[in-house]
Amino acid sequence: MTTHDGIAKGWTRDQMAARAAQELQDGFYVNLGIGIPTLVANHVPEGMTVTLQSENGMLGIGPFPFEGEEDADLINAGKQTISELPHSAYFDSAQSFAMIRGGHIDLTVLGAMEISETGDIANWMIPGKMIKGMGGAMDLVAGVKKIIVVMEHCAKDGSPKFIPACTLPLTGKNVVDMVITDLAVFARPDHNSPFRLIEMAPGVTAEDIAARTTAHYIS
Amino acid sequence: MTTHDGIAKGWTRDQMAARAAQELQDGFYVNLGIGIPTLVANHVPEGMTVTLQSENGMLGIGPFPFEGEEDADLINAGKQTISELPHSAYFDSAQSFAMIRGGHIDLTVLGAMEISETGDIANWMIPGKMIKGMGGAMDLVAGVKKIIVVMEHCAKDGSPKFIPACTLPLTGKNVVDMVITDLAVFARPDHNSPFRLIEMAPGVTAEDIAARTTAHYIS
Amino acid sequence: MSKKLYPNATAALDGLLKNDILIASGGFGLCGLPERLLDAVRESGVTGLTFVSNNAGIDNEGIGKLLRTKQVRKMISSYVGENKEFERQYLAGELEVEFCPQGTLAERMRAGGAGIPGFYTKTGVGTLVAEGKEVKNFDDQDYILERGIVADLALVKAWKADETGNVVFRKTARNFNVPAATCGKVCVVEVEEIVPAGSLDPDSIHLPGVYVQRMIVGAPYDKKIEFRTTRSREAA
Amino acid sequence: MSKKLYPNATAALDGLLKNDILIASGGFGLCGLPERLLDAVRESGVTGLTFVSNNAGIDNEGIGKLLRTKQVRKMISSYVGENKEFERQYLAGELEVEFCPQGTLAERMRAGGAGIPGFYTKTGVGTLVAEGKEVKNFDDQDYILERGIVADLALVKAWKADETGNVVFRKTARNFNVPAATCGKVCVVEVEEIVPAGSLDPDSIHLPGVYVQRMIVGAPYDKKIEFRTTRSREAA
Repeated sequence: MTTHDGIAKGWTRDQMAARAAQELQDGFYVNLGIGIPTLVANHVPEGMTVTLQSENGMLGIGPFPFEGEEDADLINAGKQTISELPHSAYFDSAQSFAMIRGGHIDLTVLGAMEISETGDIANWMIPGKMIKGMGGAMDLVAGVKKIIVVMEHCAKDGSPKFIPACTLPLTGKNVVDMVITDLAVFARPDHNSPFRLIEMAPGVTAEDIAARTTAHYIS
Repeated sequence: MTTHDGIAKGWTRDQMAARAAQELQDGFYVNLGIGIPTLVANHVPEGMTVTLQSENGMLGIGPFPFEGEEDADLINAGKQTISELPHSAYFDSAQSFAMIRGGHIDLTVLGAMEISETGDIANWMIPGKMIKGMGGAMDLVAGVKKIIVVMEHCAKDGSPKFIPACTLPLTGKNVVDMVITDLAVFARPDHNSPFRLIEMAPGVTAEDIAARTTAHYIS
Repeated sequence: MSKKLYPNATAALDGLLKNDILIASGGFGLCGLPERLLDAVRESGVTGLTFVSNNAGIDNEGIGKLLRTKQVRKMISSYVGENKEFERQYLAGELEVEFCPQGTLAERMRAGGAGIPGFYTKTGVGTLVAEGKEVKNFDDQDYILERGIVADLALVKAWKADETGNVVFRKTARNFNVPAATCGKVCVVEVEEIVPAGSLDPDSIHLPGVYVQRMIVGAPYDKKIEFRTTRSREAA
Repeated sequence: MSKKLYPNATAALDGLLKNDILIASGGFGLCGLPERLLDAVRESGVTGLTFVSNNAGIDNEGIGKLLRTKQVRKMISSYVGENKEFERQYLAGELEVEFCPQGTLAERMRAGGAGIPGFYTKTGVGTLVAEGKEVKNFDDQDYILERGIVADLALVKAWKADETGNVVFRKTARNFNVPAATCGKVCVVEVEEIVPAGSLDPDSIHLPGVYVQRMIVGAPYDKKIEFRTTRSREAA
């Protein structure tokens, strides 16, 4: 779908979400960010139980409500109306982030503007532009056990987003475990190790990735 | 009742509790220690609403249960069976002490082994004797808005308990607001002021107090 | 009837509002927002307010209304999107903003209410949020010191309260209302319904009465939804 | 049926017990004590244990049983009265004890579970408890630094759980069970009853399922009372 100067192929947004969903395990408690990460919920493998956390105070996010059943008291962190499930539980914001900060959430999937080769992430502010705030992103990247970033491989102007060092203000330092782009997947086993290129979208070559990535990684 | 070498009179335990109860105000949330402080609950003035907190996780302590209605899941901080009231609320120990430490409890009444003239209190250990622990006493004296101590004026050997400086390990430093003994009441308006002798039991003279008190106080 | 219950929001705030005070407000977006109380703050005309609140309302809702009337000097928030007047004042330097990560913000309120003046967290280490803050190493990892917040006044929206001030919230409208309530020197709660003592399960009280000094019934509420997302019945 | 449910306490602790680990236990006196799990720890024979628990049980109940078998190396507690074997071992220097104020203990567990390695409190300032601890002044008042506790294993007694591990407690049996549960790297809960998902009110869950890794049904319980105090009906 996406065309990166000459590469005809690449994963769609939905395929990127499906790839992130491969990291789910049965029994996981997961927090999904806004945008592509939200689509991960559609790809939970059959028979696997995954419980979604919403940082505004809920475990067990259900699907969007049926028309006419929207409840103003039941929203997700993106302020969208949602529904509850039989095993849902509500709690306050302090408890919600105690859960996140304390390492009780297994996995979070979120978007980013830049990722550095040492796992830094920038996704909350662009100097000179209106700052909206970091919301819960800094808490999530600091506290959740495994951090997966899903983003386009290059910015709209074609410049790489997986780079040696972030140029934008950080959301978290040395926190990212896996980067899934429309072209490739990079992962590292721990926060002292470099990222390794572990997968490429069909038709994408290692040279294509190298040409569009300034971060150092193991291939 | 009590005889302090030559003083025929003095308040009974129940009268001391009644005196402490005069410090209650309508709407107060109160934590009562074990022993004489517990008796304060019997002296809440008619028409006044006072809610008792139990640091093991309850607001709204009711009276002892009727025989046969004891519930092992419903005890006070002294591990005695109690009952609940229509406005009772239960919570966990972290929440209970958040309430205490955060200054949300208006008043606590507790016993002591020694009180210093600067409001230090010692009531949890005697060097050389088996230490049972401070329980919640250190949190209560550090966090509750007003601290009232109810104790015998002198120890069993006749030595004063309201003294210049505590000899026993402290429970709290400069925390006590009022001292009620079987002979007298001492109070201070704030923690920078000295204690003042404000009341004496019937038949007790200022000279009697002075002879049995080594703490400096204003008379 | 309840000694804590006031006839309306203005009465419930009587004597509590002054210029330049710090107010903690519950709510996440428009969900669980103490709208009656915020309206009464606006009508009181007090200015120079600092609000500690996860969001800053939207253009004509919540704290957004107080921004229009220029009663707010400073916001301590995690996210302030969706608010044009906010943006204008912020860019013009008329409004001071302290951005605080959402979890740190919730914990700072909870800490203030729990008598904890400071705590250490990993959140924000190595970012702009850490600037000027003490860094301490525990077990080979760096943490920053964040301060507890004690507010002069807490404004809270709840579902039901009993006459003695025991409070319950409904679904995700609980959010920041509990930490906000506990960090206020005085806490005023607006509820949808007051019920007799004994009507609420004592095992299920979200905010015990000790934290609640004053209450009003704010009903009827016309609760607003920021982003209405649904699925169609056919798809099910 | 529930993936978290185990047939008995021994099965639920399989693979989790090792010598010298740190175990957080809920309970206040005999109230809300995880007795089935503590019995299984005793039967496992592991030694050198450190227990963080408000109390140390009484002579033949709770952790008291593990003291008899000398499986406990250290207690972190606020109050250890009413236990002769404890007293003997403590005075003989066989048992290490760290006394911690009750509120500080509860907050240390809560903090450990909430990713907070340290916090400041007024409790214990100027006392033996402050010895060796960092003192910091905030707003003209001294506070001491206390450390969050993360336990290798948390043992919890609850009332009901649904199949997914959402848990509710009954009356004052909640006590230290919630902070203990949250501070465990692994948390095992014994309950009186497992109910189907959907049976518990989602607004009234005391411990959400994310904190619970394993469960057993420990019923029937013969709950013991430490001090039976009553009033007679005639007096009422």
